[in-house]
Amino acid sequence: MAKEEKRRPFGMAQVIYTLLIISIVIPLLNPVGLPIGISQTTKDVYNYIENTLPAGSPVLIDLYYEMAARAELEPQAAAVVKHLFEKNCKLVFVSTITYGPIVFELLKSTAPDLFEGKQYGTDYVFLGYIAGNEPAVASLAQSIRGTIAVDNYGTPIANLTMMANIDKAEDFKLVFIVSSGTDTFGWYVRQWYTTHNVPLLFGALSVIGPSIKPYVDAKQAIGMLTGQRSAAEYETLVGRKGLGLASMDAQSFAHALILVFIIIGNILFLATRSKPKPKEVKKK
Amino acid sequence: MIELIGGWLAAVIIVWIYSFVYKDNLLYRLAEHLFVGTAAGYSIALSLDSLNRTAFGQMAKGMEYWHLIIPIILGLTFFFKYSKKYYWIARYGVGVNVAVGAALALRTAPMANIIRQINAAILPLWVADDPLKTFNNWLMVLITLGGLTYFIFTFFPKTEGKAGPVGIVYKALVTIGIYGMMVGFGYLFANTIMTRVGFLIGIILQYLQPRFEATLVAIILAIIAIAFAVMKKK
Amino acid sequence: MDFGKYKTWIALVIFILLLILAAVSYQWELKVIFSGRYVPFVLLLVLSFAGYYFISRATEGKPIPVRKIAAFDAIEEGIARAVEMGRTVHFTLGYGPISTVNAPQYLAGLGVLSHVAKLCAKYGAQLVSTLGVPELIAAEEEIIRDAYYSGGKPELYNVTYNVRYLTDQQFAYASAVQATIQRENAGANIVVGPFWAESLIFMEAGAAIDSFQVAGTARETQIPFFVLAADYAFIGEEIFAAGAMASGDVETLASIRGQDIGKLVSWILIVVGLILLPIGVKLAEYLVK
Amino acid sequence: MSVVVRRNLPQIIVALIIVLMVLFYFFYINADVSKTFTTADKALSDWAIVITAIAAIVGGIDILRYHVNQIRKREMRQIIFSCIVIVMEIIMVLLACYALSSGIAITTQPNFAWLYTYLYAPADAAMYSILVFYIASASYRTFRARNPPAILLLIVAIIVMLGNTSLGAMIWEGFLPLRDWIYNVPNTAAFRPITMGIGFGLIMLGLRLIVGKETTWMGRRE
Repeated sequence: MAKEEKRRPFGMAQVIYTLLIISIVIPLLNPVGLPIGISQTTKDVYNYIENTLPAGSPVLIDLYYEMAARAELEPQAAAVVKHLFEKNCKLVFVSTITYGPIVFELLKSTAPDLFEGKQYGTDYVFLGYIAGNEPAVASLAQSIRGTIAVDNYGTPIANLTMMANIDKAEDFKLVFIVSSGTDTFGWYVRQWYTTHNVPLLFGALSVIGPSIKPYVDAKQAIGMLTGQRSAAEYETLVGRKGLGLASMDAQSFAHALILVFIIIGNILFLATRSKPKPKEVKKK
Repeated sequence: MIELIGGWLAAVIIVWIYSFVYKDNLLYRLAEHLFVGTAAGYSIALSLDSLNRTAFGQMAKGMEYWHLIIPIILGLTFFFKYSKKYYWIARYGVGVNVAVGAALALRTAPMANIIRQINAAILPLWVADDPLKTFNNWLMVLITLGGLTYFIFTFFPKTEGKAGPVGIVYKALVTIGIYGMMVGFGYLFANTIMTRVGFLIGIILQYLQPRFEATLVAIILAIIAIAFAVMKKK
Repeated sequence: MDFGKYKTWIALVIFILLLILAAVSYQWELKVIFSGRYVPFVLLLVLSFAGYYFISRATEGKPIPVRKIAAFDAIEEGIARAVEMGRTVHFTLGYGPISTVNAPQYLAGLGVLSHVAKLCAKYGAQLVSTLGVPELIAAEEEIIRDAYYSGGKPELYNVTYNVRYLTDQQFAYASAVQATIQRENAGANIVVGPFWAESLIFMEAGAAIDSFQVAGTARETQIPFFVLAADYAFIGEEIFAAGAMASGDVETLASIRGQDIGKLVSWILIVVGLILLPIGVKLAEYLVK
Repeated sequence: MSVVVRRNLPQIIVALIIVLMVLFYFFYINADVSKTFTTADKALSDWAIVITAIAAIVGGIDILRYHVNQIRKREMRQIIFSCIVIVMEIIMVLLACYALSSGIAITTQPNFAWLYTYLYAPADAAMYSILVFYIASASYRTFRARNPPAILLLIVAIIVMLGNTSLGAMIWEGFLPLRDWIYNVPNTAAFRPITMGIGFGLIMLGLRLIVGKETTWMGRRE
């Protein structure tokens, strides 16, 4: 067995990590404000909420993302919530994953301006965490009062004024699913759209977007926001500078660095592959 | 005051977890185990919260919810998994849970995952005054059919040697399927970078930058721990 | 038990009766079945019966052929190359509890391991199999022992060397596997199972020592990394077909065949829909009747 | 206890529940029959909500048992870390029970909220974002265009990376619409068979549960 220990020099990977951190910290400290266009997919979502969604309509929002995903999904949620509140929609927040209560409190603390002038119980409610995954989503679709007795803060559902005529899927005009997972979207497509025909809006991580695009293309959802890029675009459309826009410069610098790594790595690879590897021949 | 301590704790924990990429060290292990313990406790707490608001809360509302006694008993059967003799009792609780989940998905999948996708794949292959639309539709149909052909494992024509016309069409479709999927995975790869870089940016903006002094202290301690780990290794 | 033969007939009778019920209800608006749910109901019936037919026929031992899977055939090339250079072969199927939705991917990994172990016996290669799934330790030991003994290389089987349970914590597992790959100087690195962020650490470790890498997972988000980092990559569901074929798990192959029927039916429906469209017949409207 | 009660009865109950719930979904028959179907269907989903919650509690206890065993193994360094896990877990659960007993919502209990805001949330965020470092180093050392499919993957990835950020906008403003085209046409068609595959997988899993061929949920001991 080849004895010489072929250890990669200690510094190589660690140098790359440090370069990555630098490429992100510098633009964060002094933002350059590089221009970003608005893609059609985001405009379609904006136009649906602006023109098709009637004012004051009840909207369910499922916060299904863990804390790491806040960077991509919190700005999306904040921008859309701002837009919905401007049309004074009645927002019913819920979470079918344990992180829900954390990210809801963090959303309220990082974007307090959204909830100014909005009354808990008449403009928005938070139903809290409901275990069960797809069965929980199915039960909620049939009846909220039949599934849980109190909201996240212990208030009976009947005492929440806005919930008077909101109980089952048909009472909602839109369901906004903000999830860092993949299955959540499938649950709502099967239990809310297929079974009760309620329009869905997806808020997904960039990495998840491509694999749930078939649902959007088959009109099972009215549209989708994909990661920090869509968040930045939506923030521009609703005029609220948030984490999405603040991250775009750093994203560009980091992407440039990784692009350089990929290109150099592959050039070296093609160079070595064209001439035979002397090391290989010697060892045998 | 509480927020200050909290801010420091958050920044220190994050730096020590990141120190793992440089070298596995004691401070990383400390941060990781603090995380594992809190996470386990949190999931139990939230399960109690959910139980309180769904099972007990509903049963307090009236007799028509008393059927929820049954799932509580079924859930308690999970505890039998620890016993050598009565481990099989847990199968009743697990079984009901698995069955309900499977049934909800299996009965709606034909429409949601299959028929709606078939309908979306049936596109006009000739759009009179729109050559781009025609090209797009041809591309979508070919890649979808190619992908479907690629994922059929136990029905396939003879392709080695002298492949008949069916073999040639099959090979063409499979190739289109492969390269179509490579476009999809290329998009997925680029978006993975967007997401993962976004996570790091979010952490720097929300936790490390506001508590810059704590971050510096944590970095220094991490460097010491890494040096200690490297020396111990020699 | 000849009762088995009747079971398929009974299933066929139930299947036909339900089809007739659906047709009658649809024709005379009897409302037996929800409107808009006829076609899914029929599709579910067809797939269930096809799956049931193949599963019950599977036990009669009729082999189910599986198409050529490039990544699966490349494993032999990788192991032969590793032995030629006097290097070991490394395999891993991931970490984590088995009782989750990812259980089928762990079992596919076990299937590929049985193939790898048989090839290691054939070429006389030293196999190092790392894992982070406590429930599968016994199964791995059994697979590797059987492979080496039936391959006539009992001296190569040493349980503490061949099977290494590291830990079920994600990153501790990843760094332990990285150290193992580099310390054992693995000439071939085969990685098949459910993977998350840690998969890149395995790929980097293998690439750093120019080992021949074959990787596969059904978790889509990891597939691009495997395509770019490994010499050959399984794509999505391929690991299930490869695992079942390698371990001779006829029942899984039968249910894969049932799913293939579904894909064939969809394929035909799309093509029929495409043909009918220009002559003014919208198949899509009939499917949601 | 006979094998019927140990193995067959649970499998029969599973098969029965699946067949019943499929029946509830597809069959209307008449108004009040359909009404009883939906109430029974809703009850079963509510049962799953309760059972999943209790199962998660058992999961938490498994972690406690694992670390108690680690302590019993007497390996000095591991004992400290296992003690940390046990202490943190018990603190969180005690706070939750205290909140429940004093009748306020668990997530609003001040100390509980402090722990998850400043310890659990940042730690979870850091753990999930470690991958970015490995992507960066792999971009240089491991991601290679080894074969034609990988070449196409890399070319598309580079186009989309440019389209996703301002880099593209600076070089050529066509990158964004090109990225949208890739997203709407080839990417959608590429993932359609995979989405359908999920559907077929769910159906076959359900069938195997009904005929009793799927047994991983029963645990391995016989």
